[in-house]
Amino acid sequence: MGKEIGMLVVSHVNDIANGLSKLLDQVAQDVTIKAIGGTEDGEVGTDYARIQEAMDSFEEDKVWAFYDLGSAKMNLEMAMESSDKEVRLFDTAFIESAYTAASLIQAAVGEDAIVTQLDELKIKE
Amino acid sequence: MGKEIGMLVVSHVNDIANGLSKLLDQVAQDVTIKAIGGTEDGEVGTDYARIQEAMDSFEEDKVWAFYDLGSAKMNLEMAMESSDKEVRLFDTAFIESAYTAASLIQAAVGEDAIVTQLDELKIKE
Amino acid sequence: MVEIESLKKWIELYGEKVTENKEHLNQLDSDIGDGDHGSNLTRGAAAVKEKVSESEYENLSDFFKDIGMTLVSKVGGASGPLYGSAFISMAKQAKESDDLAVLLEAGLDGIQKRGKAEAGEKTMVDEWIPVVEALKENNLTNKVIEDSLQKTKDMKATKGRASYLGDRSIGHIDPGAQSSAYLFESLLEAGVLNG
Amino acid sequence: MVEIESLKKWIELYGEKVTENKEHLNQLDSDIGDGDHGSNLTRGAAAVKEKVSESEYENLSDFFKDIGMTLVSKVGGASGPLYGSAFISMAKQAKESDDLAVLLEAGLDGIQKRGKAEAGEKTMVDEWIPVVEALKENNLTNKVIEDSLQKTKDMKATKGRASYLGDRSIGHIDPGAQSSAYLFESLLEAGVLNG
Ligand SMILES: Nc1ncnc2c1ncn2[C@@H]1O[C@H](COP(=O)(O)OP(=O)(O)O)[C@@H](O)[C@H]1O
Ligand SMILES: Nc1ncnc2c1ncn2[C@@H]1O[C@H](COP(=O)(O)OP(=O)(O)O)[C@@H](O)[C@H]1O
Ligand SMILES: [Mg+2]
Ligand SMILES: [Mg+2]
Ligand SMILES: [Mg+2]
Ligand SMILES: [Mg+2]
Repeated sequence: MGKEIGMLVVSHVNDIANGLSKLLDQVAQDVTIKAIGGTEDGEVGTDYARIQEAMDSFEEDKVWAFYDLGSAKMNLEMAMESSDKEVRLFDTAFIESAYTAASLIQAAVGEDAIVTQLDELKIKE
Repeated sequence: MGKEIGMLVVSHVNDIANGLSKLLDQVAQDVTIKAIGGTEDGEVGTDYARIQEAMDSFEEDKVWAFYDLGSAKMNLEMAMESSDKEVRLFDTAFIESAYTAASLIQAAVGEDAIVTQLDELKIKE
Repeated sequence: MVEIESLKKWIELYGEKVTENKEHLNQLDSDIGDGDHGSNLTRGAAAVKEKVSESEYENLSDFFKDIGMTLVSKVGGASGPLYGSAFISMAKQAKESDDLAVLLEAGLDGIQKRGKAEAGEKTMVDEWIPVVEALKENNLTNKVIEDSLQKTKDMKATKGRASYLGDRSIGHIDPGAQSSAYLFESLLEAGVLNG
Repeated sequence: MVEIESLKKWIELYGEKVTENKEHLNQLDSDIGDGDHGSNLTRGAAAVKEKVSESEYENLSDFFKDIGMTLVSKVGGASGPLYGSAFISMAKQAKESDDLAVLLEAGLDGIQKRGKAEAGEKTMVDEWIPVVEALKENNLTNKVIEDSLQKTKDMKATKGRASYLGDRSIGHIDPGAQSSAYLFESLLEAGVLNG
């Protein structure tokens, strides 16, 4: 059973992205979760090309995106501008909000209710 | 040049802990950062023994602790009860607040000023 | 007054129950958490069994302390520090009392001190509170244990991982309450109360 | 009106400058950021050089677009999407104008659209704004470039990584303003304005 919303988590570090995806998979087996971290050559940073590719490769039309630090957000926004997906970007505590979202999407809670709950975790402008 | 405050970051996943430590090292070369993640056998969870050991092994008297999810906090609190260190536990957005703290400790900003800034990232009870 | 031998039996039975019901506990936890409660406790029970079988205990306190420390170290989930704190707290209390109701009340205090959960938050505390009450009044029965367990079903979780689910946590039995029910069923079966 | 050949020269010189000054840019960034600005741009410059040398451009727009997309993909830090957006925005503008002031103003718009920084937030924007102003009035000089750069020193960062430092960001030149200064110095050196 798939879900309507897929999740894209973007970190500056590949290990953080992969680790987060491991944490989320545990509570959200049926949610498609794609994790992108670090630069092309494994350094700390973000990689537009892989973010773009991951975003476009979801089967789901709706993609919820989470990021750690600001420059990941800029890459996400660039990718959003040229993507067909309906992407929603969350300026929330990275790990905690991705965990909350994954649990609630898995539990088939309605979108609005999830967004309300995530709003409490907003910490970035 | 060492700093007065060491940092302990505890995650449910080993990769997240190691990845975070990589992110922090980049901005805080002179801050002692210890990262503990996952259970003894590499599963998702937390490992009291390693947390306790890491906490006690700081040269610094002051240790600032950051965690991802609640059960990591319980282990940290247990460890604090039997530790000689002056440990301060932050109920803040994990990655973002650890990053902020590392930058500011590195820049030798005063403790109170850092705590004030971290308070804005408080999202856990 | 309780005897160490019957307590050993108690802990042994508890370990067997969580191990046999590992998948059931995992299932309950996967409904409202991360699905590892059974695996966590099975790992803990195996470690406790090994630890306890290696040792001769001259007093209750050392026995409880070994159990508590082992659970803290091996369980890996929230239930590790929680059950661990229960037994460590019982170890302290055992220096002053060997009354089971008094001991388990200290255990409950340990859990609440660690996890800060009150009654009604859909945690193991909701199993412990009525059991401790019943023990004090000398009428702990399987019915008390089972009724308290079922009551967690309608509660909304406000502590632990299940609290992320908000209202969606309603309608499921709390896994930690279930494992605590096994703990207290084992207590009855081991005949600790007839001691 | 600008010629593609002189613009190629411009970008080549810029690439050389960031590469030569890689350690200086890293040092500026390590004072108030994560110390990679020089490495980021050097990587980007090498990729741009390769890309541009492989291609024949019939119009400005394609040239700018290739630079922008390459920077976005290769730089890895915030400066990637920022410089990238500048050149992509210039590529769009180049379809309508070949006036350098107009083009660079579009570039600045691209940066601000992407990064949301205004004047005075201690970013590359604080180098771009005065330079674009001067270009419009036909009096861009090395002094304009250098003065704007120095002014970032007393600013407090409120955007980007340096903003985490709050007041501690004061007293340091912004690395992105420094690399932008190289960009505009190269523009003068390449003689684009004498075309
Ligand atoms: N703060 C708390 N207070 C009391 N009990 C709690 C608390 N948090 C969690 N629990 C109990 O722990 C159980 C989950 O344990 P477990 O699955 O082993 O840990 P985790 O949630 O870390 O995976 C819950 O069902 C609940 O009974
Ligand atoms: N929101 C923003 N708007 C404009 N410029 C910015 C913004 N954020 C960062 N910058 C610029 O980017 C520079 C840092 O680039 P770089 O070191 O490559 O990225 P990162 O900070 O991701 O490591 C800063 O010195 C600043 O000039
Ligand atoms: Mg669990
Ligand atoms: Mg768990
Ligand atoms: Mg940088
Ligand atoms: Mg960087």
